[in-house]
Amino acid sequence: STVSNEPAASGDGDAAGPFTIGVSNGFVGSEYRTQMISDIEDAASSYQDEGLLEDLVLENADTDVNGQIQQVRNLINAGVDAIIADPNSGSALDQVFQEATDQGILVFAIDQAVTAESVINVGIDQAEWAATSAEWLAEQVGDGGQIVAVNGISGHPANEARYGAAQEVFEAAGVEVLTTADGGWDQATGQQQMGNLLATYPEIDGVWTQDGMALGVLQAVIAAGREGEIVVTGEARNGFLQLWNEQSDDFESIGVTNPPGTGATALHLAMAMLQGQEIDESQLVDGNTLVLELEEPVTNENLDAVWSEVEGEGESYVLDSILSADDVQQFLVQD
Amino acid sequence: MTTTSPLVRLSGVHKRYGGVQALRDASLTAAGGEVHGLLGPNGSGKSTLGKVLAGSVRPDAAEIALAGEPVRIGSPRAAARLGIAAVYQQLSLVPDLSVGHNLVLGSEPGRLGFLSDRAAARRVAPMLERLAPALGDVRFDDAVRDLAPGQQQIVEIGKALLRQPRVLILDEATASLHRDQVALVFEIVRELREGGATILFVSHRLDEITELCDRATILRSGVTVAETSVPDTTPDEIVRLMVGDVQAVEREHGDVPDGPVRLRVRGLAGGALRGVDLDARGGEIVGLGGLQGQGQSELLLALFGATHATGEVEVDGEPVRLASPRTAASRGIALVPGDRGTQGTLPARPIQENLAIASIAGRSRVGVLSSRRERAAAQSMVDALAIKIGSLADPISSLSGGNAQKVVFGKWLLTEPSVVLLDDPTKGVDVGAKAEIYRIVRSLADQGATVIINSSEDRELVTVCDRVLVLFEGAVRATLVGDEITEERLVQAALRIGEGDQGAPAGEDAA
Amino acid sequence: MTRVVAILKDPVVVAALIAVLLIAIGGILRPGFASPDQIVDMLRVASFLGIIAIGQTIVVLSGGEGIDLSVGTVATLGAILASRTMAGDDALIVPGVLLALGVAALIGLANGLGIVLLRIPPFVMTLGMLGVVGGLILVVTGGRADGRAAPALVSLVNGRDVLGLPGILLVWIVLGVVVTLVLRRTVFGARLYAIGTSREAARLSGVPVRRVTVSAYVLSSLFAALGGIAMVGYSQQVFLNLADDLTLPSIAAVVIGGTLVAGGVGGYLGSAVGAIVLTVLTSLLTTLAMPEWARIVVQGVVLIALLAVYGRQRRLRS
Amino acid sequence: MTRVVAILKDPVVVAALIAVLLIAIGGILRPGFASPDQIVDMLRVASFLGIIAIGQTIVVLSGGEGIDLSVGTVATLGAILASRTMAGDDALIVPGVLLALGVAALIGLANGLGIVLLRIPPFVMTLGMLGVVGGLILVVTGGRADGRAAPALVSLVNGRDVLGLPGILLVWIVLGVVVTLVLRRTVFGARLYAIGTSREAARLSGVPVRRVTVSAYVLSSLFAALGGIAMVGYSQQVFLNLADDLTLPSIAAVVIGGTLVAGGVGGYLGSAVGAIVLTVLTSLLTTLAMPEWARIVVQGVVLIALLAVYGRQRRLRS
Ligand SMILES: Nc1ncnc2c1ncn2[C@@H]1O[C@H](COP(=O)(O)OP(=O)(O)OP(=O)(O)O)[C@@H](O)[C@H]1O
Ligand SMILES: Nc1ncnc2c1ncn2[C@@H]1O[C@H](COP(=O)(O)OP(=O)(O)OP(=O)(O)O)[C@@H](O)[C@H]1O
Ligand SMILES: [Mg+2]
Ligand SMILES: [Mg+2]
Repeated sequence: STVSNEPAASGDGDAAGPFTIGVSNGFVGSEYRTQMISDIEDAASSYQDEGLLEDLVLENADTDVNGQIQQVRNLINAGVDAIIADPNSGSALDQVFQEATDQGILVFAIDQAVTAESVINVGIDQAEWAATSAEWLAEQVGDGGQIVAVNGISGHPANEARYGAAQEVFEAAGVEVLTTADGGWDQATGQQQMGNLLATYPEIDGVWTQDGMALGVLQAVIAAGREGEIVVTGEARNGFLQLWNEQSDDFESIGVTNPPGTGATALHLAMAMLQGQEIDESQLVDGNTLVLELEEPVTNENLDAVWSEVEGEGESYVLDSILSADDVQQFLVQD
Repeated sequence: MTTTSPLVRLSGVHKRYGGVQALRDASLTAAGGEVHGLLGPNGSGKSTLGKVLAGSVRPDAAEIALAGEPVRIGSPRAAARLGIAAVYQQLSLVPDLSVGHNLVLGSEPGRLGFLSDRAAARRVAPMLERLAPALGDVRFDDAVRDLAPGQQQIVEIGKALLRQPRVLILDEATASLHRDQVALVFEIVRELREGGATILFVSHRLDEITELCDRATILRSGVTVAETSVPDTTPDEIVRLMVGDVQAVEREHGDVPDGPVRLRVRGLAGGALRGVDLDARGGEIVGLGGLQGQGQSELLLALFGATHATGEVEVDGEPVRLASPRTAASRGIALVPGDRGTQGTLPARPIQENLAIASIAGRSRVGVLSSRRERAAAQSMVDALAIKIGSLADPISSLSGGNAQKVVFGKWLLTEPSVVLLDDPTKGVDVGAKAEIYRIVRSLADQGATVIINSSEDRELVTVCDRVLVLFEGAVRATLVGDEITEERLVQAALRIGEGDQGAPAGEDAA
Repeated sequence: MTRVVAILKDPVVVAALIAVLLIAIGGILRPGFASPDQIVDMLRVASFLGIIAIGQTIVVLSGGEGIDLSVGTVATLGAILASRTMAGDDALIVPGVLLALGVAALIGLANGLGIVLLRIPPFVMTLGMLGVVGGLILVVTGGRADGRAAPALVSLVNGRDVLGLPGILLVWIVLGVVVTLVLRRTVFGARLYAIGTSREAARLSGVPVRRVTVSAYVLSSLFAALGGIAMVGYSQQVFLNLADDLTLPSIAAVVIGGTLVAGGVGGYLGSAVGAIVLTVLTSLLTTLAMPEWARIVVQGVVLIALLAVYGRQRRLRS
Repeated sequence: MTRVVAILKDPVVVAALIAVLLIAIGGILRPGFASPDQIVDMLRVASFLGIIAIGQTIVVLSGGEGIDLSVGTVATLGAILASRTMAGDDALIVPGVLLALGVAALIGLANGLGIVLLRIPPFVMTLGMLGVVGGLILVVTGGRADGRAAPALVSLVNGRDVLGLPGILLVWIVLGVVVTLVLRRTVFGARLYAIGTSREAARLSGVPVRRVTVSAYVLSSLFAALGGIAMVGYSQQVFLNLADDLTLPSIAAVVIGGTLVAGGVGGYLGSAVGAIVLTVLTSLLTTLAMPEWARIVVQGVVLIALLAVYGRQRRLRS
């Protein structure tokens, strides 16, 4: 078993359970994270019903890196068997993660990959995610097309990874990026920035943007009455899908899913591994990263079908994807 | 007095503040070993001229020579290096620092940037000892904040003296001092004069000027209008040089009014107050006498609800809650506070607002003001009190002390008060304005108001009061009525009580 | 001549000139920036900040180290409460707005009482309140702010129904005029300036210092909530940190507008112009193609330069 | 008896008691919270904030609405410069630290000169500087902060080599003692308090007000950079917003420690205790299992309550 020296708290023998799983999340001010946590809770409750999971310990707070280190220490002290963390930094938490794995605790990082080798990163490839919408946009505007990009926060690792990948796509496709603006991953700021860009770059054919800013950008484009001529990359979130759905049929966009359910997927993995299964090392990229496949993006092709399915959820609902306990078997060594 | 070559010569001094020409071609020449009076009405530029010499105001133009050497004085630090020290009208003490640290502030003794308390104490000790008669038992480590205003003023003077100046500027340094404290200051000034220093002395107290000064320069509207030898000039002439013809206010006692008691106080205690009883009738001007700091100011503040106090207060037979100045004001009580700068005026606000603020609610309709009515109300006070202003929209900070004080009066007159509390109302006010303020006080009483007045000047009490209550340690210990009120009797009464003689010095006992 | 010079020294005039200058520069560098549509758009965006800055102006004028660091979150909370209540339905606008204003008033009351009764410095009181309101937002939303602005609100902000201008601009102008009148022509205004200049002198003039102070903080929260509601009309959907970032800009707008940080001197017109300057500056920097770091640096430098101009004037005047 | 009461009224003592109380509560609710290891850990974390709060204390004491909103980013910049220079090599610690301090001193100098020469209010000057430094960080790093703390720095912070305690605690204590001596026993200290209480009185007494003010801002940036360097010893790798969030806590620590926001009254001991209280409070709330909203609310309420205690005392004393 990978779990060799199980903490005394979870008791009776090898691979038996019930287990305790800890979650560390260092940012609560977003709908995305809220959905991520509730996905994990939903997944956990079925294990709890089966008696396999004793407790799910949530360390969920707005905090900085130091605070998150504290969170992880708390989880270690609470005697958890596995930790699922959405880390605030790709490297600054390595040491405390190492402490955890040294004690035989399984650690999974979701949403943001970390460099600690003993941690298993689970998630989609952010570069691939960005490239998917960038490729779609490049195809729409064609060679020589002119676009602007509304980014998150310059210098932020997630933004650099995503925009870097998108930039490569645009270069290869001969698409010209006229300028970029920071929207701070904030819908209203994205809307304001797009308004400014529309006035001063009348020649643009398209906009590449990410996450919640897509809705703001689209609203600005609609407000300028140019939704027929400017192509906007979208977002797989209900708020955006609704506005998209309200547009005429020749309006096109794309929404690539960045599933908050990755945490729940990690939980299924954790439960399987705690019960004695081992991860299939050959599937790990860079030694410790498990790359989840992207879902089929939302496009005009499948918009109606997708929308009818998720319409009932709230506006902040993000299209999701959770691998089931059976699905995660593909990453595990099968005897 | 020896005559030497002029130690200080200022000429062609110009200074403009916004629209106000504070000094225009002012000049002053003073010799070493001379006490030189700098005289003039409020706002005539005395302080400004002093500040130019002390480096704290940069003139628009000026020629300054010290002992014949032309100098530029760019900052107080530069002035200090040239041996010029100043006591300003506004205290320049840091309340939270100790007396010792204040005394050496700006010229701290020490090595490599480290303070040496021992060196400082050594430097300060003789000064504290010298000042002890006026300062009392004040130690190096006492916080300045805990000292009485007069003591603070003495410390301020000590701070200037410590620099062993060859030019010392005393700008109304005696305004908040009592006679014994003034005596000590004069003694020290005379010693400095013997040592060859020049002392520039600014005061609105005529007796001080005639007693101390050798020569005097007189300013009016920023212009030097005269230079005169003080011993050779009569006081009346000095006044005339300063303010033109002022009709001196004669002492006039109204007949002791016999109406009903308007203000009745029983057992007022709290802070320095230890049970004050007092009765005052409408139309009566009651003075508060005694040594300084016996609770006179506290009594006025307490009656106005501005400090915590217990006891019974009735106005016209109705009890008053001592809750806040607001409740006091709503019962027709008004206070002209002792510190005009921090308590009386809203410096950056226009004169009109300063006049209006206490009575504003009464002129409003559902909280909305009529600009016409506001202007009219303010203008009525400017006219009634003959306040000299440029425009009602100018900030009150542009007014001279006397005029600012009249604005504070006007603010309360607009509320038509029935009880008027005055705390040192003519401090720093020139002779002319002082006379006008006495007339205002008298006419208030004539219109039926009760006036309670505290003053640092005994002559003021003699001039305006119908009755004086002598306070000691927070209680009324003696009363002087009518012709009993003379400067001698006031001093006697204060001192005899201070020495423990509890017997009534004269007149009736306090109620 | 001197009158012209005097007018040119008025901080409000300086700020307004700077706004015009920025637009002109933008227009030269990027045709389209000075187009009427873009200007209307910038004014629209400035109005949210401008409305929030009304309350901030009042609080700063009230003196006593007055500042309200909670306006951003209160605006967000107001937007969330209003938009969840109206849920895209015009009929529910009024209850939504009233609910938001009611809750905001309570928050402002708590700020004011903490400051006058418990004597907590405003900086810390409103900073603590920022935390408390942040918590409240999570309670109210459960971490998901699903709310939709009613169509009438959206068209008030995004439409151009009033003489070709967005209705929100009219609302802003009306609020600005009313506030200026309140400051200049009411008992409350006179007392606000009085306590801002000298609490002690005001108290001794019979001004109810505490009541006026508390009112200032209540008004601050109310205008913050109004600003938040306007903002949700713009973004149409609410989200968890909609207006959080407007706190520092609201203070900057007040200072740029020439209101003295120490209190007692200034007015709203300046803050409104300040809000416009900040918005135009941000927009201009967005549209110029330059690296993000350069944008940040330029923004900082322009702000400092702007205030240096006033500093020089303060010196000339005193 | 009255002496005991007097001591119990000292804000520093109150804050220290609160810290102990919080630890005790934590120990009861969560055994392990009051363990020596955990306490050492909390002190370690408090030391970064505490070092940054040294400079903030000096600036607040200097009065004139003194505040430094740039300390967080300056700390981050210091950490980035130092760690990129040392790049994991002990031999390069000294150049790294010197570079960081040198740049920080220039930033502080710019702040100070802007405030005294251009008369920009400190709030706005340091806010603008925050933007400028943020831009600088992007320039320096090109968006990727890949510095590494040298091992000696890491063991200074994370090891427990000095009598079983982390070396950084010793550094903090030494800095705290030195700063307290500087405030109480040097000409600079006496003048700092003087200008903080009354600039005018100080100027008239011949205190070089501008020079002292500028020095205060330079010191603030220097200590911010030191705090940032300590922090990178803790996290070992630097990142772009390492210490940005420490600005408001540094101000809160100063205020909790009893230093008057208006300047001139207070000292560093209080700020140090304030930093500990804030850290312990955050740790305690992180440790206790409660919903996030409750945590935020409790934090806000405890802060306000804490300051209310002082408020009451200020009233009693004055
Ligand atoms: N800092 C200032 N700003 C604007 N005006 C000023 C300033 N200082 C003085 N003035 C104006 O300059 C003139 C001269 O003032 P100054 O203080 O020298 O008078 P003064 O003779 O000392 O009066 P007082 O007897 O009241 O002390 C006055 O009109 C005053 O209002
Ligand atoms: N900063 C200032 N701005 C405008 N006027 C000023 C300023 N400082 C002083 N003045 C004016 O200069 C004159 C002298 O000022 P100062 O306050 O020293 O004397 P004062 O009003 O007679 O007070 P006091 O009686 O307490 O000595 C006054 O008219 C005052 O209003
Ligand atoms: Mg004077
Ligand atoms: Mg005077």
